[in-house]
This record gives sequence, structure tokens and C-alpha cells, in this order.
Amino acid sequence: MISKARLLAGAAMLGLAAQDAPAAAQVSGDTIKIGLITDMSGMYADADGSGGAEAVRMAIEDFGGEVAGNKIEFVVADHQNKADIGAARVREWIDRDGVDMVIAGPNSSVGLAVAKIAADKKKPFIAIGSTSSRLTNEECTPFTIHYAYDTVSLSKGTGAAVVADGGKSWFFLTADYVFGASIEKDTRAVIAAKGGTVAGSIKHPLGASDFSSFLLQAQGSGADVLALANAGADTINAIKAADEFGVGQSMKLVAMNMYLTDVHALGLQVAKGLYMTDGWYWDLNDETRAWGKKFFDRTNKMPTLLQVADYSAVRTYLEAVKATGADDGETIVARMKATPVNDVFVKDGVIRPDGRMVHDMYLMQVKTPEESKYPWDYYKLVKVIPGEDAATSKAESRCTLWTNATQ
Amino acid sequence: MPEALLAERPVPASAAPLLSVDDLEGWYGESHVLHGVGFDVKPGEVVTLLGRNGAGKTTTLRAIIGILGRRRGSVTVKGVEAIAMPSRLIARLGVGYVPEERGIFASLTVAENLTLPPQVKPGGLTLKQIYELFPNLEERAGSQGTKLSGGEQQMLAIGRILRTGAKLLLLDEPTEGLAPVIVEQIGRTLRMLKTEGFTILLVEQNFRFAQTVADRHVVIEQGRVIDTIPNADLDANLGKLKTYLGV
Amino acid sequence: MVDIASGSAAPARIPATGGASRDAAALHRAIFIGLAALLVVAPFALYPVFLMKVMCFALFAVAFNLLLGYGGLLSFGHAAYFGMASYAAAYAAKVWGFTPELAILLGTFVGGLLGLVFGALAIRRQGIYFSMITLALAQMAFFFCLQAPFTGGEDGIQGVPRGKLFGLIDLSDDRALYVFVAIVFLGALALVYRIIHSPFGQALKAIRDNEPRAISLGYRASQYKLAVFVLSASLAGLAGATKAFVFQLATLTDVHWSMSGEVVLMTLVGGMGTIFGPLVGALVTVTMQNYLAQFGAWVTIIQGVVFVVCVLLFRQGVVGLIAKFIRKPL
Amino acid sequence: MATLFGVPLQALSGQLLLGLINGSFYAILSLGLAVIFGLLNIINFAHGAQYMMGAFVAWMLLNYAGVGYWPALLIAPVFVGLSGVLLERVLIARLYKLDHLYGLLLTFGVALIVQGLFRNHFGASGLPYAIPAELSGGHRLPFMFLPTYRGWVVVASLAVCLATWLAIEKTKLGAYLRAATENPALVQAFGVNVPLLLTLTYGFGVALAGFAGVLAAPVLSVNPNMGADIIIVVFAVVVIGGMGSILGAIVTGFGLGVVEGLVKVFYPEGSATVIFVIMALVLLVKPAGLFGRTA
Repeated sequence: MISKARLLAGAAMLGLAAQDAPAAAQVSGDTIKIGLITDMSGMYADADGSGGAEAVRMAIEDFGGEVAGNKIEFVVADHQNKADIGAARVREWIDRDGVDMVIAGPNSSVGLAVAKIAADKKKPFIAIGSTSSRLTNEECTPFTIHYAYDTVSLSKGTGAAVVADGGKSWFFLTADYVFGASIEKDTRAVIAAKGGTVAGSIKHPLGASDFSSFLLQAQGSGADVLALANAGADTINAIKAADEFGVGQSMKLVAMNMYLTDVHALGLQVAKGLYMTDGWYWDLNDETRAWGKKFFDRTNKMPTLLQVADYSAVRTYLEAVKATGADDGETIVARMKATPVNDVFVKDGVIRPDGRMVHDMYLMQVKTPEESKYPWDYYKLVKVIPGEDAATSKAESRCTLWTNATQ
Repeated sequence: MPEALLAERPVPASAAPLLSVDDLEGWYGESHVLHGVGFDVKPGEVVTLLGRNGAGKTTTLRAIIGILGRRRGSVTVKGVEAIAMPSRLIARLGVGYVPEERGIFASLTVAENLTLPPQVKPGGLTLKQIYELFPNLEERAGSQGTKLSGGEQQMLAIGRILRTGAKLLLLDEPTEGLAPVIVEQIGRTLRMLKTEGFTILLVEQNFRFAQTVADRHVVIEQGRVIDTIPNADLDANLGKLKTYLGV
Repeated sequence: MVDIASGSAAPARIPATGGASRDAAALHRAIFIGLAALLVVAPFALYPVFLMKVMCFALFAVAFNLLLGYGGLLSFGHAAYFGMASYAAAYAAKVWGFTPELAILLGTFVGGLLGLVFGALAIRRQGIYFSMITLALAQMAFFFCLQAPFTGGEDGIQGVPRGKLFGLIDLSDDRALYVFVAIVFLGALALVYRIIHSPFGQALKAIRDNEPRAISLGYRASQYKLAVFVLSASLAGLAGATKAFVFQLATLTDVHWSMSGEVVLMTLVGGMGTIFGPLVGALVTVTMQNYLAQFGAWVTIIQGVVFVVCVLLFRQGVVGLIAKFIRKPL
Repeated sequence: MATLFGVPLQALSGQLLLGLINGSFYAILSLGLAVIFGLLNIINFAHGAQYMMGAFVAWMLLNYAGVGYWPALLIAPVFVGLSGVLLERVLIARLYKLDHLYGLLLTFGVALIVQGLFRNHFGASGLPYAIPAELSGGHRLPFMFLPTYRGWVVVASLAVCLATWLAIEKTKLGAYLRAATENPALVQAFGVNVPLLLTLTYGFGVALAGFAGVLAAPVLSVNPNMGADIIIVVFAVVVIGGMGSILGAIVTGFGLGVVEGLVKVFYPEGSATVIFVIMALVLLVKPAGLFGRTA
């Protein structure tokens, strides 16, 4: 059995044109090895998945496959949304395969588990798809960088922007788990601060295929805004049902966490008019359009926030390696935190001492089919949410790395 | 009863056997139950399989119709080798089967039970004829099959294979657990069927009943045929038979 | 079925005669020693954390197999004991500062206690209905874990300290933890082996093969069933609690019904009703999960194919097949 | 306004109706599962995947062949049914003499494969499928706004359930099926081609799942995982109704939809778990299920 396992492993590695490094190989060596652990088969596989891996490859190609005289290698694995699989994979990558930096796609439990391991092993860890704000609060480490977004950026910015836009009275439809609860909690705080009210909320079980019952209750509340604090198929099914039951006629629908691919899956006919927060959009400016097109040519899909963030994160990391000529975690993370990020993903993004990358978010509205002029023309920009408004403040932070720091 | 049913038809004495069983072995799971059973049944004959509980009588019938897990040897029906056939094709050779416990379907009405077995050969009785034979069935055509009395269920079990055109009938203990008056009625039916030209292989425990209908008795013990007794000689062999049967 | 000759059928499953079983026992002892030797050498060739994961799942599968293979009871809810124990141990270690051995004991106890409650309800039914009750109860346990604040919802309990064994030996070193897990694993395996070959185990097999007959022989079938259920749940708990220390986390995955499905797969692949089958099954399954991860979306497809192939071709499982080949129980 | 536990009765009526609509899906799916279990003794874990296939076939018909909803409602189930026939012939037929467990494991493996293949090809976030123009819009009932399509779901599902029930209870083929469910060997010994009957029954049960899939496509996300979530619930429905009981599956399907609908009002978090609570209770009190014949 063991030899079979090795054989399989070897075959897998070959398939990705990467070699299984012998156990003796140590971190430095003459390669820089990047590992992407993400959901390649579950509900987030479209938002990140193989497209995310492609984005990482694009970043590596930008460097010509080499940095500071070192060859860049890349490995990718499916965590199957199981924290133990993700954790085991990453441990082995670092301990045996000499992976120098780990980047993680969606799923907070995997993200949190990997953050711990990376910190133990003193390797930079860049969380892309994890939404849990614990990564940069209670569980912050010197090696974790939370790059794309978190529950705070989804809730704070959206809450403030929608209230300012006239949505005073809210109703929450919240997935019954930590992600949903924390989004609801953070958004409630912002709504209260901005003078809005919350008319009610419902917790629905994860993977509840039918939402009509919840929507009817929401409609009955008389609120102006229906906030969907859920994700993936739950959000899609809720929006479909909302369209069917005409909820949009009396309420403003706000999806607290949605990707471009979800809008694509829904179709504009159903998704039209929906408000949502995104951290990036391919059609923002010439630079984003150019990169989006490049990505599209390779994957036949426009990139999502997560995928562009994968690209940007790897670039930022490689820049740091290039600048310092080092590959040890402390040096690299210090360099990354000291250097503003400027690329197709963000302008003047700052990685704070708690590891949170602060960058602008965008309140978007989904176009109607009539407004959409070309394929993947889905969003209207409603409002730019400044980075500072979309992140925890130092006063709110529960990351002792930051709160105890003197700066 | 229609006249046609009662018309006498003599049995040709030296006809080729309709059913021929030779060196038949059979298993229930791992346990070997039949160890080379062999006998013939000629067209128009009524033959009983006698033997103690567990001797292999029912198993022999099940092996003939092909619903035993594993069997080996030879079973020919009208000269066609059936040992490798699935049971549905054996039935299509013109074999009708009345299982032990009658096999009435609880989820079917009496009428549905009656019309369930498909026609396997032309010339079966019509539904009308069957109802004339067993008037009780017509009265209760709409009720659940298993709500019938034991005797009625037995009539249903026999009636439904008469419809199919099968001329070789395998009956497994048709009199078991029935009141004497019903047993008598079944006996009349079987004798009538014989005169109609049906060939019948009967499993019986009750040799007194068997005596009233059968031409020959095949005695089975421990999965083998140990004796064959013509009905005419039955009284003469009564002592021997009682030993076989342990009565 | 009056006519079935019953005489020759029944004794087929009676345990082998003295000589043969002594033979088998010697073989089993050799395999145990071989296994222990393998565990000593393995970390030099394979990644220790991976091996520890295999051992945890192997123990889980052994626990499950005790119930299915020897008790004849198919549980669809074993994730409940595994996962709840994992949470209990993780919480005790992280929040109450329990030492690893105490936390694992607590986890085992929680698994067993839950098994006692669920088992007492489930053994009142048989066959598929038994399985369905275990599934229903496990779904409730999942719901509890989802709702209870201490589990951390989908984030799970993270960053569980490995701590110091008996307050002395630092388990944060993978090698130390490896030795500890290997000892727990071998110990539990030996325990299960003893149970199976004890009079209790013989009675279980008698009940599995023919419950009415066992009852008529004077066995209180339901007490035996409950006892094996609790044992199995406790061992599943031991596996789950140990796993919490290996990965330093406990998450909803461990209580989800698909985990209950996975353990069925492991047992089936390895060979149910064999002592060493679940080990092989766990090794194959965990290896697939770990090393097929690079294939991305193909993981589930390959797993599905393995399922289908096993059901069609290797119903006795890998070890069952070998056992048949060498004509000795394994 | 009249209220019950603080919920206006009007709103409650709306929730009951919605429950009935959801129950429609449970009813068709559990009906297929029950028919298959009754005759084949196979617990068809692939049912969810086949439901998903129905939705995807409808989507493919629309997007690749320009075939709309109404023809798809017929074509997709036939297609899914045929795939079921193939599956039964090639794989399942080898398992009839074995324990239930193997059938369950085999179909579980098949479900993994099918779901994985669709996910590889179509991605995980789902595809849009519009409500047919004839059924868009809705009606304002005294207590709620009812989208026409949802009304159609109930009507279609009731019609299919009724037709299936009639076919099984009142036709000759149905009589074969019922008889073979009780005693397949005897029915075979009467000259009926039981293996063919098994194949057709599996195909039909699977076609029902495909039908439910097409019905669901416009209201739910056409997603490779859509069946994985529902299958366990539908299992529970079948068990509560009594394994293999046709009427039990239908009645319990609609009934549990309603119960779930009520729970969504009073304790929404628990709505996914309530069915399992009911299953445990029913099995402990009435082991054969509400409509089951024997344990």
C-alpha cells in the first residue's frame, strides 16, 4: 500500500510539473516554493479553485519563473473543505517539501488551522478566501497576512454605504454559523451607528435549499433592506426565490458575500438590482480590464476577487523576496508590511501590523440585462468604500501583536 | 360446470414423459439438500411426492421450477432441458406452480391475484370458467388476497395457474391446514383437472388424500428417491409406506 | 420452509477448532509485532503527521468494525462519537488546560457516554432501521455542535495546545507525539483483539450470526449489543480525541454525516469483520485524500470509483481477500 | 389579527402553503426512492445525483439544443431514466443477492462520480435556468403572494404522484410490481420477466428524480451539489413513511414539507434537523414507519 501511495503521490506531482522534494531538502535551497491550498471541488471551487491556481501561475510568469536567482515552484492542493486535510497537507509541504510560502483559498477553518502551522514553522501565510476576522484578531500571528477581505470589510463598509444610500431599516437572513453571525453582528453595529434600525433577523440552516419561507417572513417585517448574510448556493437560492416572490419590489436586496461567478450563475434577469460588496471588479479601469482579459483567455472566465488577490499576493510576496534576497519568514513579512501594495488588485494597499491588508472595497449594484452591454458586464459601481472604513480600527482590534505595539 | 371440462380423455400409457427429473441435486445456501433425485411424470399423470418433513419434497418442486439457489442434474419438460433456464422460461414451457403456503399476494386483490400470472400457452381456462369452478372467488374478487380463508386461498392459488394455459401443474401441499370438507373439494378439483388432461406433480404429507387423486407415489428421503409405489399397490405397501413416513 | 434440511447448514460459522485458532493466534501475534516494527521504521520514510492521521482513522475504523464486523450492527452515525470526543478533548485542553492524557480520557468518556445514550435507543431496532436511528441521532449531535457556542461553529476549535504528557513530556515535538499516538493505537488495537477473542466476543458473534438462537441459548442479546455499542463509541471517541491533538483542531467535519460515510468506506475497503482490515482501509482512504489532493476536483470522482470497484469486486475487502487466500482469519 | 404563538394566522397559512410546495419535491423524490427500495431492495443513494442530472439535462437541452422547459419536462426524465436503466443493467443487477448495504455503497460511489463529473465540467457555483414565460408572475392570495411557478410545482407533483400511485395500484404492470415486491421468485416462476421489471422500475424511479430536477431547475440553483444536500432528508422521509410504501412516501413527503415549513417560522435554525428528530421518534414508536407494513 505504501508504495502505491508514493506512486500516486509521484504521479500527482508529475502532473503538476513539480517534483516531490526529497526529505532532506531544506527551506533555503535554490528554489522558492509556493503552495496554494484551496477548495477545488466544493462550493467555492469556482470562486477560487483552479482559476486561483492559474492566477498564481500568472504571477510567477510575470517574474519569468525566477526570483533573485531562485527558480519558483508552485504546488496546489484541494483541502476538500476539511481543516485536517488542509492542515496535514500544509504541514507536509513545509516540513518535507520545502514550501516557503502558503496561500489559502476559501474556508475559514482551514485558514485558521494553516495560520497556526505557518506561524509555528515561521513561514509567511497569506489568507485569501478565509472570511473569519479572527485571523487578524484573536488568532493573529506575526506570519499571517489577511489579504483579500474578511467579515469586517464585508459588513462595515456595506452597512455604512447602504444606510447612507437610504436603506434605514434592515432585515437579516443569516446562515446559521459563525460567518453569518459575525457579519450580522458587525453590520448591526454599523447600522446602529449610522442611525439605521434592524427590524428582525432569521437564522437559516446551512444548505437550506428553499428560502421562500424565510423571505415571506422578511417581507412581513416591512424593512427596507434585506441583507443576505450567507454565501455560495445559499445566497444564490435566496436571490432566486426573492426574485420569484417579488421581494425586490418592496425591499433593497443586499448580498453581503458574493462573487462575480455567483452573479454569472444567477444570470442578470434574476440578480438585477442586487447590492453587494466586492473587493475588485475586472471592469474598473483599463488596467483591470487588461488583466481580466488575460485571465479570461486562459480560463474562459473573468477573474473573481479571490483570483486576482491570489495573483497580487504572490506578486507582492515575490517582490519582497526579490527586494530582500531572503526567503525567511520574518524578513519577508517585515518587508511586505513595510511596502505599500500597488498593482492591478489594489492601489496603496497597506499590510498592517495585525496582518490585515487594508484596501478599498466597492459597493456594487448588479446591472439589468438591458444595461449589460457585453459578456461579464455585470456591475455598476455605487460607491467606493475607503479601506479604513472597511477594517477594524486599532481600538477595536483584539490582536495583541498590534494593540501592544507602540506604533 | 361446463361440459367440456368434464370430457374424458384417456391417458396414453406409453407416452414420452412430460416431465423428467434425473440426478437432480440442489442446495440452500451452503447446505446440500437434494442428492440425485430422479423420476418421470407422463402426460396426464398425477404423481405425488411423499416423504417426511425435511426430506426434500418442496425443494424438489422448487428445483424443477427453477427458484432454488443452486441446482445441478437434469430437468426436462417436454424434452426440453430446463436445468440452466431461469424460472420464467421454465414457466413458459407450460409449467404452473402453486407454492407452499400458497403464495397469495397481500397487496393484490383476489381478481388481481387471479389474473397475475401471464398466459404461457394457449388454451387456458377463462376467468369465467375459473369463477364457475370456484364461485367463492368471484364473490370476493375485490377483497385483499390474503383476507380469504385458507381454503379459498388454495383455490385462488390453483385457479390462477389454470388461466395460464400451463398443462403441467406443480402443487405444493394443497391440502395443508385445511378443513376436511375443503380437502374433499380440492380432491374433486384435482380429479377433474386430471380428466381434463392436466398433468400434476403433487407434494403431499397426507397419503390418504394422495391416494384419492394420484396414479403413482414417489417416496423421497434425505434428498433421494427411495421408492415408487403405483397407487393401485398402495394398500399392499401400507406398512412400508408408514415406515417411510414415520407415521 | 419446512423442507429445508437444517442439519448440515448451521455449524458452518462455529469458530475454528483448537489447532487452527492457535495457528491463527500465532499469525496474529506475528502481524502485531510486524506492525509495531513498521511503526518504528515508517516515520523515516513517511511523514509522521500523515502516519498519525492514518493511525487515528485506523483506530476509528477499528472501533466501527467492532460494531459492524463483530456485532453485526451498521451504524450510520459514528461521526457523532468521533467528533464530539474530538471537541471535548480540544476544549478541555485549550480552555481548561487539561494535560493531553486527561483530555483524551475525557474525550473517550464523552464518546462512550454518547454511545450509551444513542445505543440504548438504537439497539431497540434492527437492520436498516437501526442504521437510520443512528443517523438521525448523529444528525442531532451535529446540530448540537453547530449551535453550541463552545465548538466555534465552522471555524472549529483551533490552536489546541499539544501540551505535556503527564505534565512531563512535551508533545509539541512531532516525534514525541508520534510515539504517544503509536502507543495509544497499538494498545487500543490489542484491546479490541482481546475483546474479539474473549467469551464476550464469541457471544457477540453468536448473536450476530443468529440472534434468536443466541437468545434461546440464554444470551441477553440486547445487553451484549449495548455493551459493544458503548465500546465502539468509546474507541471512536479515543480516535477523535487523539486526532484533536495531532492536528490541534476540532471542526464540524468530524461530526458531519459524510465522516460516518467515510468510516464505512474504510471498513469496507479493508474488509469488515477482519481485525486488520480497517487499518488497511484507513491507510488507503487517508492516502487517497492526502495524495489525490493535487488532482483537485478529481478527488471525489476517484473516491467514487474506488467505492464502486470495492463493492463489485472486493466485497471482502483487501484483508478479507488475503484472509480467504491464506485460509486464516486476519 | 388572529395569531398563533405570536405569529399571525395569515402568515401561517402562507407558510403552510410554502411547506406544501417544498413537500412536493420531497414527495416525488421519496416516491422514486420508495418504488426502487420496495422492489429492488436497493437504497438508491444516487437519487440525489440523478435529481441533479435532471436539472442539468434541462439546462443542457436549453443551452445546447434550444429545447425549452416543457419538452425538457418530458425529455430530461426519460434521459435520466435511461441512464438509470444502464446503471441498473451494468452495476446494480450484480448486487441483488447481497445485503442492502452493498447497494447503498455502490450507489453512493456512483453519486460521487456523477457529482464530481458535473462539477468538473460545469463548476460548482451553478447555472441559471429561467422560469418559463407561461408560468412567470404570480397571484396575490388573501394571505400571500404566490408565484405561479410554485403553484405549478404543487400541481405537477401531485399529478405525477397520483399518476404513479394509480399506475401501481390499478394497472396490470402495477400488479406485477406489487407482487414482485412481495415475492419476486414466485412472480418469476409464473413466467414474468422479473429482471426486466427490476430494470424498468429502477429506470422509472430514477426518471422521477429527473423530473423533480427539472421542476426544481427554475427555482433552485442548478448546481452539482444540489442533490447531495437533499438526499439525506429524502431518505428520512422514506423511512418515516415506511420503507417501500408508496402511499407513505407521498403523504409523508408533503406532510414533512408542511412540518418543516412550520419549524421555519418558530425555530428556523432547526428546520434542517427537525426531520431527523421525527425520524428517530417514529422509528422508536412505530418501527415500520407510519405506513409500513412490517418491520
